Amino acid sequence: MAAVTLAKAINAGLRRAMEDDPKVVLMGEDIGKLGGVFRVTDGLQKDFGEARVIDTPLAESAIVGAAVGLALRGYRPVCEIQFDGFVYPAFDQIVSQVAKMHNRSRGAVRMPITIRIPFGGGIGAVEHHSESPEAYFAHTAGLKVLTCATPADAHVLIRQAIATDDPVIFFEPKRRYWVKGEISDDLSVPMHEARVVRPGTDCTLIAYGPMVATALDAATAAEADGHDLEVIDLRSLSPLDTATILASVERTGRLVVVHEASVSFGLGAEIAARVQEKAFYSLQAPVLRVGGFDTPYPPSRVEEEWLPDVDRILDAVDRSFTY
Amino acid sequence: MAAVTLAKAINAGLRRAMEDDPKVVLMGEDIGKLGGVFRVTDGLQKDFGEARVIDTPLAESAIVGAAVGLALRGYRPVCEIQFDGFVYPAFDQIVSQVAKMHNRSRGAVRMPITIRIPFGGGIGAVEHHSESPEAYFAHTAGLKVLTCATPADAHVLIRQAIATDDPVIFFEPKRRYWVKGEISDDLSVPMHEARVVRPGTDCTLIAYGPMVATALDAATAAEADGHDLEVIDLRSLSPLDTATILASVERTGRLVVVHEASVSFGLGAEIAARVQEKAFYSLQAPVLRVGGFDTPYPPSRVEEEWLPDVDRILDAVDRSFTY
Amino acid sequence: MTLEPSVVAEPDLVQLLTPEGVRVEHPDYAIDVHDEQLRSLYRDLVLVRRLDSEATALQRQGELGLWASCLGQEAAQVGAGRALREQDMSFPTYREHGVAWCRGVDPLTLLGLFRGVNLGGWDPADNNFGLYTIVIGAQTLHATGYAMGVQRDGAVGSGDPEVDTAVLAFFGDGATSEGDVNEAFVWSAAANLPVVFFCQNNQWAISEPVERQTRVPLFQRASGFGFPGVRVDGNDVLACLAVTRAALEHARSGQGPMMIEAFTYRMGAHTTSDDPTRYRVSAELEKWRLRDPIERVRSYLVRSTDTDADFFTDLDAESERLAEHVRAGCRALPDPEPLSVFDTVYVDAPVELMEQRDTYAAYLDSFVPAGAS
Amino acid sequence: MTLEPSVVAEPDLVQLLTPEGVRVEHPDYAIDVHDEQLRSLYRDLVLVRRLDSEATALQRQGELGLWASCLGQEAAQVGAGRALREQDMSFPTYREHGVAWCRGVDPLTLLGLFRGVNLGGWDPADNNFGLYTIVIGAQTLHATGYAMGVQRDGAVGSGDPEVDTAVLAFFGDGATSEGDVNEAFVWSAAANLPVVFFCQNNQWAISEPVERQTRVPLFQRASGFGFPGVRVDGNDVLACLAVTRAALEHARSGQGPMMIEAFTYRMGAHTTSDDPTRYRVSAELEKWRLRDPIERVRSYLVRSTDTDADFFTDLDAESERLAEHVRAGCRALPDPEPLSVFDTVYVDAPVELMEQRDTYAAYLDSFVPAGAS
Ligand SMILES: Cc1ncc(C[n+]2csc(CCOP(=O)(O)OP(=O)(O)O)c2C)c(N)n1
Ligand SMILES: Cc1ncc(C[n+]2csc(CCOP(=O)(O)OP(=O)(O)O)c2C)c(N)n1
Ligand SMILES: [Mg+2]
Ligand SMILES: [Mg+2]
Repeated sequence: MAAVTLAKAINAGLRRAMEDDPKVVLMGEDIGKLGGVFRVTDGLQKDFGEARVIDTPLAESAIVGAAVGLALRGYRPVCEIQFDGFVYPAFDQIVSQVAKMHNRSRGAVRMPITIRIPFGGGIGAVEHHSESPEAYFAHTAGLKVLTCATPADAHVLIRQAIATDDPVIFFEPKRRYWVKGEISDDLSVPMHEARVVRPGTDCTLIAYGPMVATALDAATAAEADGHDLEVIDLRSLSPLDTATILASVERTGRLVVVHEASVSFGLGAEIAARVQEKAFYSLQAPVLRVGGFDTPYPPSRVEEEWLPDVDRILDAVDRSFTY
Repeated sequence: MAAVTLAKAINAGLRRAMEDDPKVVLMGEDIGKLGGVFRVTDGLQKDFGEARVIDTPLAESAIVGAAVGLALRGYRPVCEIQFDGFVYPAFDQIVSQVAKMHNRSRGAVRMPITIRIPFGGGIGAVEHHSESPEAYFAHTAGLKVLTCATPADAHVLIRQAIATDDPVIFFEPKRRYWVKGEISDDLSVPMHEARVVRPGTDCTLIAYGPMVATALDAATAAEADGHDLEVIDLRSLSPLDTATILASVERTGRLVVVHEASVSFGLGAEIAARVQEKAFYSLQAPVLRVGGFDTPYPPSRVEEEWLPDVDRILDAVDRSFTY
Repeated sequence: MTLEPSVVAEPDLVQLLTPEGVRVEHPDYAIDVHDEQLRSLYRDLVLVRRLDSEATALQRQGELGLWASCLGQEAAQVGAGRALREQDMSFPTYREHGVAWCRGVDPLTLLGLFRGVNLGGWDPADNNFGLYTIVIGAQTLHATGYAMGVQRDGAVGSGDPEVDTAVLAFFGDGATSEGDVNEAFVWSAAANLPVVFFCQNNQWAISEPVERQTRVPLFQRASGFGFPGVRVDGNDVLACLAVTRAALEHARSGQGPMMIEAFTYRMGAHTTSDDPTRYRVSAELEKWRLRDPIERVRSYLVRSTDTDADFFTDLDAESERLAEHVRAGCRALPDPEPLSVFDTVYVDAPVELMEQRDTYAAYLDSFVPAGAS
Repeated sequence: MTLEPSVVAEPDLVQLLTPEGVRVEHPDYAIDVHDEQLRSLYRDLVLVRRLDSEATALQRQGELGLWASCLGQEAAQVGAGRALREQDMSFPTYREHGVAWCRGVDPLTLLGLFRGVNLGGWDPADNNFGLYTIVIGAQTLHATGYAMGVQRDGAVGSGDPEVDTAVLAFFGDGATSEGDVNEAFVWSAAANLPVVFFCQNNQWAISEPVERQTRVPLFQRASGFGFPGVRVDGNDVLACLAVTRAALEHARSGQGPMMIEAFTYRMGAHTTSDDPTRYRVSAELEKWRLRDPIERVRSYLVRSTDTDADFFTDLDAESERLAEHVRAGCRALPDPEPLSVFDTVYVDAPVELMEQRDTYAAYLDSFVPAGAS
């Protein structure tokens, strides 16, 4: 297949899911004629009609709440939240309904709902358009949380997310929407498996979503210093693929976790907690974290400084080597 | 002073804050004549009038959103969210407005808002009445997050929370509302200081809110096994008093963190991450966590099994000693 | 153009049976009920009240952790419940025991969550009766989404009474203030969905009188969103039946949403945890006692139909049997196993969660005294 | 009683100046404007359009990251803005540049967030003009709370024009679907707050026409909550001024909230990131071009007043100066320092955050070439 952008890879995944299952419906703000502000749903309303690609009222709680009702009627809704910062009005429906309904019914009803959220910064946007709220959802039992870093994964994971009978929060790395790569129909990689995207021996870097490319760049740069870094793309944030993480750290003895979200109480905290518990005797240095600062996302003219970059990752790697 | 219940200690703190500052107003559902479902605001509407103790419409987003407006007009609102599980409809106003407004204005406006939330389980309640959502707020830059475990702290901390010019999410351990203790007017303990509530030498237990009493019970029980446990009550969840934590772990070499919230991505994760980084060479065992399971809060008839208790804490302590 | 809100101080209620038990007619909502149907409605009212009071008693005895009584609201719930067709879907709050009854839900099914042995635990599809929803207003959006599904399934406006389907969403007066409920109004109106919003205005949201939520009658809310609203005497089972039937037919036939405000009164405490003496006066209660939903039907049956004494005696006996069923069944509801908390978190449970379960199982096993296994 | 929503297909707009520039009277909203005042309004309209188009140009040149143009909505904003008294408070969305102008806010103040050098950064108290709010609808609740404060301060219904204060909340047609906006309606009505809800129905919420949000005219929404709603020609600055004045006075005098729907049109893209050709036809644009808010005032001034050519020439010159001020000022807005992100997170910053700052400062310093400090 020809290389496509990450946005297009998701678009193709959505299309395929709609072709395969007539119960799949898309709903969100401006996803119809406009094709979404990032064009991820481009052309889908034209081809599948307004009943299946639904331009909703401007009400996020309603988008998710209506998805719950559609699921109860046997549908498989895929919601688009326009930007990360606009998922909060739907937080109640997600946390108290989507995440808990299956359990409330003791398994009688299923919530095959996918909630797509373009997330992260780095695109020069105004406030609320660059948030990384994934930890809120990872901490919420009953949800599964996925991310993607490449067109190939984006395509497969969105299809797996829609196909699974559990609710999935699907985070799309908005600043990587235009990155190109091949996609394939092979859905055999388990949805919750992390991937070693670069094998290495000296130190492990864990990243996900937009930071995977940055981590890979850091690994390349580290070669110059004679460091062979292993890079893991988590893909699944909840559940975490602890086995893959531990296997790596047991080999390298060092771990740096990278994400855009504020470092405190973020994904890095959970990973550090697990690794120091499960690989206590393998760690030659503490797990170190590189993340956004514990501040609101900054004005865009200073976002490049705020976001983790190659230098800050390497700085952490260097600190790890001092142990 | 005579011993009062924790609920009464907060009530007295609210009363004092209202006497001291005419701009303090209370708002929430059923806080007027009823005095709140836990009677924490008992008698305050009678004494301060309906303009200052406001029975609001049944709309949590509005309660918090209106508090923002009141703050902009120079008021110092104290919101009551009736139960932990009902804060989610207000999540957007809290995360995108309360937490960010001061920064958005580059310091021009202040958000001296206190949001009181009775939290945690153990009272035999129905769904949504036993949640522990503190990690969501601790992960949110711009907020401060406090808890209390004794009437003395409850009284002082609520007054400090109201007095500070930053927004505070104030978690009240609902199953300890009826615990009695003395209160005092001494506000000199810094708001964000953790407290060593039981000194010990062999292993540190960290808890907060409802789990402090359980941790103390565990420490007492451990004496029988010849273990001398130190117990720390965090009090402040954000910011964390890392200094107090580290000082303890550097002495004991072992740490178990206890909370009711689901263990993954909870407070314990952040504490483990910090401690393993900052006290890497002091740890004789990994930081262990005892928390709610990664499931929704269970039906009340099985909540005692789900919640951390003395046995589960001691089990973790024992595991710590195997290292 | 300025639209002044048409504030009607005491707007007419649709009423078909007065508190004194006199049948009256209403121009918009005619109803033709045979005596047999009336007796059947009466039976439902009586049995619902009985199961409700039994549950309250069970709470006092410690068998339930909590109970939210529907005392006083039986007519609203039975009227609405009986208006539903089999294929119609309903979304309750936590107080619609009367609707559950009409849908054929065994009262014991409802007790689980109040006893604390589960969180609901029934299948909404079994009786087209949704799970009890405790977060105020959330279910109105589920009703909206469900109605979208109905619409997409072509089950609206086909003219086939077996096919056309409406959705009935219940909520309280307090709930009308929540964003979710208003978003449900927005969406249902804009998308012309087959949903009927049934608001039981029982005058109180815990301790707050309805004036805290609105300064105009609640049924007027609908007009602002562009669909009809109607206020019905919520203590008149005939009027509730007639109005809900009409509204559901309005929805099924493709005319979009409608709102019903059933004007009634919460005769009991908000729940068994509540103490209403702190916030309301007994005079109000006395006034509403005169409008009792059951008494008026009984008066009518006795005075205006040939219902014989046997009917009432038989019903008393049936009522006793139901009470016994509720009592015995409640006590027999088994406590959940500690490990069951892991069972239904996911359809496809993560490995890590199963490991957490196994670790906990091993921990629990460690308490089994040696030789006891 | 059933309340059928009174659907008015094309409800009258309050209009005082026709698109052709003819003064007309309206029974409810009389206005007495001198020519001088009209010129002053005209001046505002022209300057607002100029600063707006300058900002759009600056975005194209890469000086701003984004701009949300108010093109076509100048009359709604200037009419509303000029109706405010000094003590009145206003809460904008992200598009109320015309209101900001009338409040005396330097346009450069608005540019910071669009340039990305800050997130707003002004003090709402400086001009009684709130911070731009990007989360749709959130500010309507802030207005509600502010109005509660006004009410508690005794600044309503005192009869003293220096004291009585109203709050003006802006939002769009799309925003009417958000829970927050409806909760603001609920609360303001129930508590009789001095707030005016000013909805600029510019027909579009990004790519969604207003029909996605409602099937009845938006001004009708208010009646469902029990307060008056009025639709005004949003391209008629006189009508907007008169109606907003009346509504603010209604609020100040203690009669509670009012809703204004300013019927207007978004002549530009949603923002500079948007491509409206994907979803709307140019015919619509042409139709609205004939209703231009500025042209009609110019026609009236030229035809019906003794406004001389100098006025227009002077205004052109002033407009040029403003443009230059905006251009030069924008380019001069300094980028924030990397460390400034820590400055205003808290009033009383936690030790740990300051440590994070210090660590980062040290890290930054490590890049300074040796000897360069
Ligand atoms: C979102 C939310 N907020 C608060 C509560 C607590 N609460 C439970 S019932 C209730 C009052 C509900 O009043 P109403 O809607 O009139 O229904 P009623 O109980 O009178 O039937 C409140 C505030 C809740 N369950 N959910
Ligand atoms: C809560 C929220 N959801 C989504 C968005 C993205 N968004 C920005 S503007 C907009 C449309 C707003 O339409 P309207 O209220 O009519 O205002 P207008 O832009 O037309 O002035 C949307 C959906 C947002 N800013 N906030
Ligand atoms: Mg009620
Ligand atoms: Mg608009």
